[in-house]
Amino acid sequence: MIEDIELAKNIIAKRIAREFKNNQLVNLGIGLPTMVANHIPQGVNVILQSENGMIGMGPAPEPGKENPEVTNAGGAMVTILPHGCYFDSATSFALIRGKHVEYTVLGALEVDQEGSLASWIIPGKKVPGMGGAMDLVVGAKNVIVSTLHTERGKPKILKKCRLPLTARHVVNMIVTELGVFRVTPGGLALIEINKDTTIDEIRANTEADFIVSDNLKTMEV
Amino acid sequence: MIEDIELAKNIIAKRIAREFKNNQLVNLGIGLPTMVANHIPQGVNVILQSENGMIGMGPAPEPGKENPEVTNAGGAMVTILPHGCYFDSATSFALIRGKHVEYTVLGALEVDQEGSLASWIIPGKKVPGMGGAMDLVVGAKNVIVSTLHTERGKPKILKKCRLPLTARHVVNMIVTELGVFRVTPGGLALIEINKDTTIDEIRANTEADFIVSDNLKTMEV
Amino acid sequence: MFDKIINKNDFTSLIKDGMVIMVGGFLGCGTPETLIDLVLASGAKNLTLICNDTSFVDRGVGRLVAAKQAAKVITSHIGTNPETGKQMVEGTLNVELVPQGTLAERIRCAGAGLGGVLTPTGVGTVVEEGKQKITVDGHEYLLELPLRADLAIINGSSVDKAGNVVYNATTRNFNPLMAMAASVVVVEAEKLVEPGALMPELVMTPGPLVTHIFKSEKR
Amino acid sequence: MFDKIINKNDFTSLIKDGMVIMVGGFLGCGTPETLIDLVLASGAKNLTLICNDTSFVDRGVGRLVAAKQAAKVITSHIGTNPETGKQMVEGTLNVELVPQGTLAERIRCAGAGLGGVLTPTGVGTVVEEGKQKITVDGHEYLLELPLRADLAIINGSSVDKAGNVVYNATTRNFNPLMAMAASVVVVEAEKLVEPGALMPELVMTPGPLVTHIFKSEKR
Repeated sequence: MIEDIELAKNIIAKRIAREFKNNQLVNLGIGLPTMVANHIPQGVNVILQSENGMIGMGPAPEPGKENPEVTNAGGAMVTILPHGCYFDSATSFALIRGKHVEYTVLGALEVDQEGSLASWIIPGKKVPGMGGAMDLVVGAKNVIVSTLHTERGKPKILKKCRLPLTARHVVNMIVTELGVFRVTPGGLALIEINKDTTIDEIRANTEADFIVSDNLKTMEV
Repeated sequence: MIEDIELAKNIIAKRIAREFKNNQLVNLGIGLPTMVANHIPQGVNVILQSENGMIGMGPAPEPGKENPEVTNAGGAMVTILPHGCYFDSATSFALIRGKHVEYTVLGALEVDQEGSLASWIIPGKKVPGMGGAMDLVVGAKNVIVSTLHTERGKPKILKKCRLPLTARHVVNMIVTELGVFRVTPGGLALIEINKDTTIDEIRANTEADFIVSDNLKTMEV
Repeated sequence: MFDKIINKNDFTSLIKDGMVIMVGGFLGCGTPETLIDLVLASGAKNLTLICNDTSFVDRGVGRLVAAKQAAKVITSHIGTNPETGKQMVEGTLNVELVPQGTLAERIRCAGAGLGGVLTPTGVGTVVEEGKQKITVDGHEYLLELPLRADLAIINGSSVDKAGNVVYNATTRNFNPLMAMAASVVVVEAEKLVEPGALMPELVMTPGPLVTHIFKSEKR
Repeated sequence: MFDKIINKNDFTSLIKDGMVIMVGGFLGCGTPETLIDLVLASGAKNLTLICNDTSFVDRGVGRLVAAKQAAKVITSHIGTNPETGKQMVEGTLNVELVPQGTLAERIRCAGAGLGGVLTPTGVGTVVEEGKQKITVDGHEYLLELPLRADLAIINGSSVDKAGNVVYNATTRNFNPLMAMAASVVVVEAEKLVEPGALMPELVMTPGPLVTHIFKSEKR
């Protein structure tokens, strides 16, 4: 296992960043997914969408250059790049729902071998609300769940989600610090593995059934 | 009868123009309804909507100042007034269907005592299409039909439209050169009469049943 | 000529107990803070608030929740305002959670005179409860219905006296949608200009949609 | 970096017999005339055209009708182009007339990933034939379905190399809607500029929607 959580998160973010191609429109969720932006390879021009109303989102502003009218979906002040533009919430979700966003990357409370995920409510305990997540996972062309492999020792990749769903059968890929899974019509397939773990360790920490790809690769991070 | 068609049209346009109040958003159809704009009383600021994508439409440009990027729904070059703005067709019809337009004024092939109208097709003869008319009459708060009282001697205000409808039960007011009718839940009521005609002459030239308002007024034009 | 500018008293007289109010903004960005000050000062109770999120306890629409002036909130996210969750658990606040894109479309439907819209969002989740499901071309959709309000309070970066509104950057969010979906629309103008001063292509909310203009007192 | 600019041959190679093409414009205003020249020159047949109107025989999309390249037109108005009516009467052209607001919403639905929309427009008329009627709150609506295309050709007043499009005045009309509803989107750029040269609030079509940019040869 990888005990250092910050290291684990960086492994995940780095791996996901390698997935994008030039000029793709990508939406990164709050938290771990936001870190993906820091690892996009040089020469790959990824266009970031922020569902509150912009594409071409740039990094945080330099001190003294903050503009409270330019914020991201987490409410933080950001910048806009030369190729960016602004729009209202209806247009923003038309882009999202209408399959114009190539990738959405988001976290999950639970994700399962059928590609369903739960990310917005723990009944009786925590109810942040779904925000834009339900639209994003239904609308984006590719849905990547970024998650630590376990939480307090418990697996996050389940046979079937137990919490209320964000959406069913929508996840294409799950990236953890231990490996990369693809959701296929036949079930979950482990396609990449971190060099610092083993298939047995992954099995021991995964509730879901999965096959190991014939073409299993080492996770490049 | 008023034999001079130009005079008749001017009577109609003048009367309709008196209907508007300050700051109302109004859509004028092509042809006779467009003439209404020339008769709006001084001091009344009517905001004209053109369904191809503008409000605050002004008059035709002065010679030499034409801009082919500023056109009206008839394809003619126009101008924009200082309070105007532009929008796309979805927004334009959101304004129209969403009851944000106070009055729509349009012509008709037939109009009837139930407030239905036909204006977009003569099967087998002429099929221009409905354009924006179906949305306008369903969406505007008030629908005024502007029409010559007869065409080639035949009444245009019928008991029931025979041509395919533009919409049913939507017309609020019918203005001809002979008088003004209101469509009420009880049927058609003649509320104003041109000083140069008589109720008998109107009855002779109207197929529809109508009552004469107790409060019948002379049409001010 | 347009006569749309109102003062504090005029605005306060519009606020009634139990009314449905849409409030523009996204986590406080593009929110009419001065108008919210006045709703707070009015002490109006049992409000239904329609808003993207409930912002923060000390900012934007979240302040109305914190002041316990709302009986109901229709929104997509409450995670940044602990008061919303607390009152929900205590049973004093009814929270209807709506996916953000669905919230936008439901408000748009009301403004655009549409009877509803079919969305794939929420199918197979608790969001579908009580809703009609319609299958088109083999795909299941939820029929989502229009959402309208008695009053919309929105924020405009630049507003002309005819009511045309320009929104800077990401302050746009729900403001132009809400400006179409309420019986009375009040815009808080950060900058108030004469008609003709705004580029007509930049205007996102046409003047006739705006009932009243209030000059912002934001710092 | 964005690599979206194409030449005449590139564009011509996109055109196939029988394809569904959306064409922006309103009675010729805001129409990509050079791209239409190229569709004419390609000689492609049996096209389905989706357009607000069929313009005039010698202008805009109307030229494709006059050249008999269309098998079907989905549009709201054909009155300004006698060729459309003539071919319809002769039975060589299938004309589907759609109310203008419904046409806009159907295209928007396709672009926005919506399964359909309920509109009051057309209830009680021939437009309702073959359509599902749904009653909401005691009001009848027609369920109108999405309309998408293989290719959209649109006209941009100013376009940056990232594909962001600004439309001047009334050239906007159906262009931004169509830019969301087709598999391939080609914009005819009247003015081509570098990224950063357009005000980001003025952009109506975000760059990623545009597959290719063609520099206009309009006079």
